[in-house]
Amino acid sequence: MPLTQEAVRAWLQRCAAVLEENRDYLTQLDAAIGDADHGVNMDRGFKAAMARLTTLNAPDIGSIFKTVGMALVATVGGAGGPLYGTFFLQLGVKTAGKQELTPQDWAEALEAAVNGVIARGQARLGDKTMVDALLPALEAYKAALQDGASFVEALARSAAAAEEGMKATIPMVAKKGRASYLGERSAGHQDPGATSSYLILQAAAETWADVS
Amino acid sequence: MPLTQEAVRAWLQRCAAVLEENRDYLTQLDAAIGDADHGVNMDRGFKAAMARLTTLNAPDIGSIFKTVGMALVATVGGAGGPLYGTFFLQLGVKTAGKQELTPQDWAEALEAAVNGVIARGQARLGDKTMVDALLPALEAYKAALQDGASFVEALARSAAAAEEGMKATIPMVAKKGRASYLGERSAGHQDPGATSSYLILQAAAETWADVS
Amino acid sequence: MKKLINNPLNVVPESLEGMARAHPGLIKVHFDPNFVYRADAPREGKVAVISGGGSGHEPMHGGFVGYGMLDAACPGAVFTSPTPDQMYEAAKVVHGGAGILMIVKNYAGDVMNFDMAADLLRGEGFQVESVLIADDVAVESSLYSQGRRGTGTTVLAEKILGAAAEQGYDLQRLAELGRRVAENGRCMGMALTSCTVPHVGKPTFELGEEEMEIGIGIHGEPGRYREPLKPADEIVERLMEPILSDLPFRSGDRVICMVNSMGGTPLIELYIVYRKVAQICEERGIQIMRNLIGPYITSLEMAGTSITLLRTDDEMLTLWDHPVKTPALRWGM
Amino acid sequence: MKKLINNPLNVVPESLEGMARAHPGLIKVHFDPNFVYRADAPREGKVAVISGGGSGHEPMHGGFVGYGMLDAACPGAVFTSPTPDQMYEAAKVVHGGAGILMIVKNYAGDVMNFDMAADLLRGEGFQVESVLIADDVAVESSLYSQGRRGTGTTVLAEKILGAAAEQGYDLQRLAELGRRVAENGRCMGMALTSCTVPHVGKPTFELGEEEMEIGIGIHGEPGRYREPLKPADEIVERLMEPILSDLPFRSGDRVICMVNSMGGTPLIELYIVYRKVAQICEERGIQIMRNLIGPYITSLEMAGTSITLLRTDDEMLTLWDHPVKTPALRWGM
Ligand SMILES: Nc1ncnc2c1ncn2[C@@H]1O[C@H](COP(=O)(O)OP(=O)(O)O)[C@@H](O)[C@H]1O
Ligand SMILES: Nc1ncnc2c1ncn2[C@@H]1O[C@H](COP(=O)(O)OP(=O)(O)O)[C@@H](O)[C@H]1O
Ligand SMILES: [Mg+2]
Ligand SMILES: [Mg+2]
Ligand SMILES: [Mg+2]
Ligand SMILES: [Mg+2]
Repeated sequence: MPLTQEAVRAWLQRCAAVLEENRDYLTQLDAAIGDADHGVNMDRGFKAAMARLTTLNAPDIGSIFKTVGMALVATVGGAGGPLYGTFFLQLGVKTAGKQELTPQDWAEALEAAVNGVIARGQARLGDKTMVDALLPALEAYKAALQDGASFVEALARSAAAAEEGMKATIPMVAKKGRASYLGERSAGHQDPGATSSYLILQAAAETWADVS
Repeated sequence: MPLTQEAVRAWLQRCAAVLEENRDYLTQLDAAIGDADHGVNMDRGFKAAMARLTTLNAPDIGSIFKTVGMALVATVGGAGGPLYGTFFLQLGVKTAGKQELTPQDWAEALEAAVNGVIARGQARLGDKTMVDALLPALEAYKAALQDGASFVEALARSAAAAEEGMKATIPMVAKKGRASYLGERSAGHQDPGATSSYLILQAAAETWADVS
Repeated sequence: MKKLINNPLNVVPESLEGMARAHPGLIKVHFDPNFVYRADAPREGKVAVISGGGSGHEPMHGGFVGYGMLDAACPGAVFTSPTPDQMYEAAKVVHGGAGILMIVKNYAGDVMNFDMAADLLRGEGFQVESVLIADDVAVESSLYSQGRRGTGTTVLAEKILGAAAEQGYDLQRLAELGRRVAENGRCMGMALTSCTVPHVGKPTFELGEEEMEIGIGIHGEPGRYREPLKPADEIVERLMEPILSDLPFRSGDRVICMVNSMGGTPLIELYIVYRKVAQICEERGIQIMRNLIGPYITSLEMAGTSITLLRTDDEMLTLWDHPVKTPALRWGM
Repeated sequence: MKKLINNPLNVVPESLEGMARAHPGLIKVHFDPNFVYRADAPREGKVAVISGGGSGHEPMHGGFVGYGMLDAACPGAVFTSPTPDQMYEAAKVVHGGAGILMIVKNYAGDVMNFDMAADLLRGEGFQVESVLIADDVAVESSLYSQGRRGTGTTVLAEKILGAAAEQGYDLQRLAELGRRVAENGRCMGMALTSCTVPHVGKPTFELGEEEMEIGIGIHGEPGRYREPLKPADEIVERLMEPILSDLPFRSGDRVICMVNSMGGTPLIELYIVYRKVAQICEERGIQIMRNLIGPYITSLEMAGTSITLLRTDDEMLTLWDHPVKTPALRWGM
């Protein structure tokens, strides 16, 4: 069973809830190697996005994602705003006109979203950013589909890869973003953006666990 | 045996030592109801005075006191500077031309000094200032001489009266000086200026304990 | 104690040396006795305006030396009034033949030391007048006490009197104007934290994480009362009420308003304070004609604020707008 | 957390409201999206100079809006880059037909948000150039990293570029000058205490009573290393050495020097810092032609300082001296 508008909204709702729950956690991670605002920013952004969605009579799934992307761009600020804004705007581009998403649709949308983040931020794997969670998650998802895994299974593997990628940022020395100013001192801390990326993908796996 | 130049210098030396020892104590008293500088100021002033005395070839006792008074005026600052400056300048006026001080000389000099402080600062008994130590000390000294007490005994009674006067400042509500801005909140604290006055007069009683 | 200093005993001279190096075109610094004076002193025919007080209140007073404000400032040790020889020597250097106006804050020490200097100067034939600032409404005023402390109005008085002297006011007229400024200014301050006097090395008073001190002076003196920390708007109400009711300020009054940082409170907070001050004035029909917002009369690194209102008239406002060029206050040139 | 604020979430809008009330003749404030702009905008025929960044650095940037400096400033949440719609709307309001120069500090967030705004504006036919400030020598520069943070040089660049725009420089010439300023400025900072982000409510980092953090940014980011507290003169040496050796500055160079308070460090200490900076420059034959000493680019109430040196030439110095009239910087008018 493909994803409906309702399922998409349920995911975004869950993202908002999870980011609210983890607001202080993300902020603490950011305090260690950044500027202590990532949790507050993401929470503010997703609350604003949810407010806009409430009144949105969406013609398609693409416009839901686009609305979220625009809201994040205009309310998150910092690095997270343009990056997650781009992520959701790209999801929106790929899902424009669609009323449902197949597992393959999701692969394409996720690919565009992750590539958008990379294009916007110029980070590579190993730079200790959200890309270290997003890119492995994308690869794992695609590989799972290729292996013939179910949608649910593919989402779960994708979230697990994001988690692994997130943890892998701990020993890394940051090359991009605010943590890079710390040089060697950035090692030993988990990247906040990789963490929020994991939370978002994990939310997808959980929300859509009963889709297939 | 009257006081010689040497005895006068010994007193001043002891004042300097005692004020150094009590620097932090006086400063703490001042911190409670003032601005935390009385000890530091007095210590700086007496050190400067001693430095000037070292090179002073004094023609008389008056010029020793005058030198100390000028040094205090120019280095203590705050309320303490003009008040103790005046105190020693007035001692100097009354002892000008003298090589020795009799008990009666000291009575006259102390009276001029205390009156000088009162004239400069306009404080009355009970205003919670150094006057609350100085004036009782003066009265006790004069009364002791009238009672036929020895010089040493009179000095001791004078110091004891200063101590009592100092302690009596504790419950008082300040009417003059920085502590007065606190209103009722100044009660319950011993006045720093009354304390330094007691230390100075106590130093006299101790230094001159073997005079007679 | 965490400060950017070397030896605690050298704070004042080293800071003065830094000032001298920073502003050679505006001011000079004389050491031993210490005073800051206009680089172009003496100004012939102009009343010399001098002030001074303990150090630790920077930019006051040295930062206000220059065209249109002070001719000289005498800094004492930290929080300790300067000594008479400082004012005496400074006055002799900046005197331009038209007399000397001393702006004195009402502290026993300042008053006595300035008095002694004035006596010395008068004894040598100088004309000396002084203006006493006693504007702190946190202190109950009474005939039988020291009276009120001099705080924020001092800054406004130095600006206005400096401009008047520049415009050629003679000593008498200047002193009268000064008294008018002093009578029309009211100030009250509060602290979120204590300050630490360098040579003492620990905070002058202790405030809990949830406490504040209302009605403090500018020397780390404890205030009138201590109470639980409140939102900024309530704190402003607590400071404004005694200020407004004391003069009292009335609808139609035109004021200069200063929202001052005690040293450690940043501008982002001062504007939140100013917002409420402006709202209150608006409600009461009091017009804020000019304002100053920033650290002007500080207590070392203390966090907190003071609010000063000065009731003005056309003359004071014109003088306020007169050009000024000092290290800390500059406009019109 | 001890601050003069009301609701931590309203710090930025309430502070902006205070600014608007305080300086109606100089600036206006637009809310939602938030930006501060010149009261007399748009200036026909002048390049519009706009900047922005997270709040918490006051007076930067809003305090630098006015004649001879910025046309608009876009404040984000505390320590959070502003969003593209702020720059987009601000640019449309202040645009005078001669293009838009954006002064951007090199933080991933600032760069991306300003880029998005520039894309939007270019898409509507506006000419947009931007100048990137990346002057913080505490950060090792590398082709493979984000590069350096933008810190103190931003203030100097805003003054110089604002003056040049006022004098009629066209967009290309202005952008070239801007890059020259950016290339010739170096800065390094240190903290004695952390700051507390209002909505976080506790210090961003913890420093012991005897510790300091060297090489901090302006967002409460931890620095390059932590070490025992030292006397001011040694701290200045630790900041000056990397600054001087990086460009490198040489004997004969003429510089503008800023000694900046991180927010909680008072002027009396800044002058002690400046004293040593001036001594070091003197020893090396580097001439400090102009200076700024005070809180200009802060990290909320953090105690600490940053030192900025900008190697200048006649053109930059002339532009520096050009009149400026903003809430926080004013001379010549
Ligand atoms: N150039 C970049 N590319 C990808 N991700 C980045 C980049 N720069 C920063 N990030 C991510 O953004 C996160 C920080 O986001 P946030 O705290 O919202 O922004 P800021 O650093 O501006 O305060 C980092 O943990 C990192 O994962
Ligand atoms: N008007 C006055 N007359 C007499 N003594 C005074 C007067 N004002 C202050 N004092 C004394 O001075 C003491 C404080 O001295 P000090 O701390 O040196 O000066 P300041 O108050 O200026 O810091 C007070 O404790 C008080 O005894
Ligand atoms: Mg962050
Ligand atoms: Mg004292
Ligand atoms: Mg004192
Ligand atoms: Mg941020």
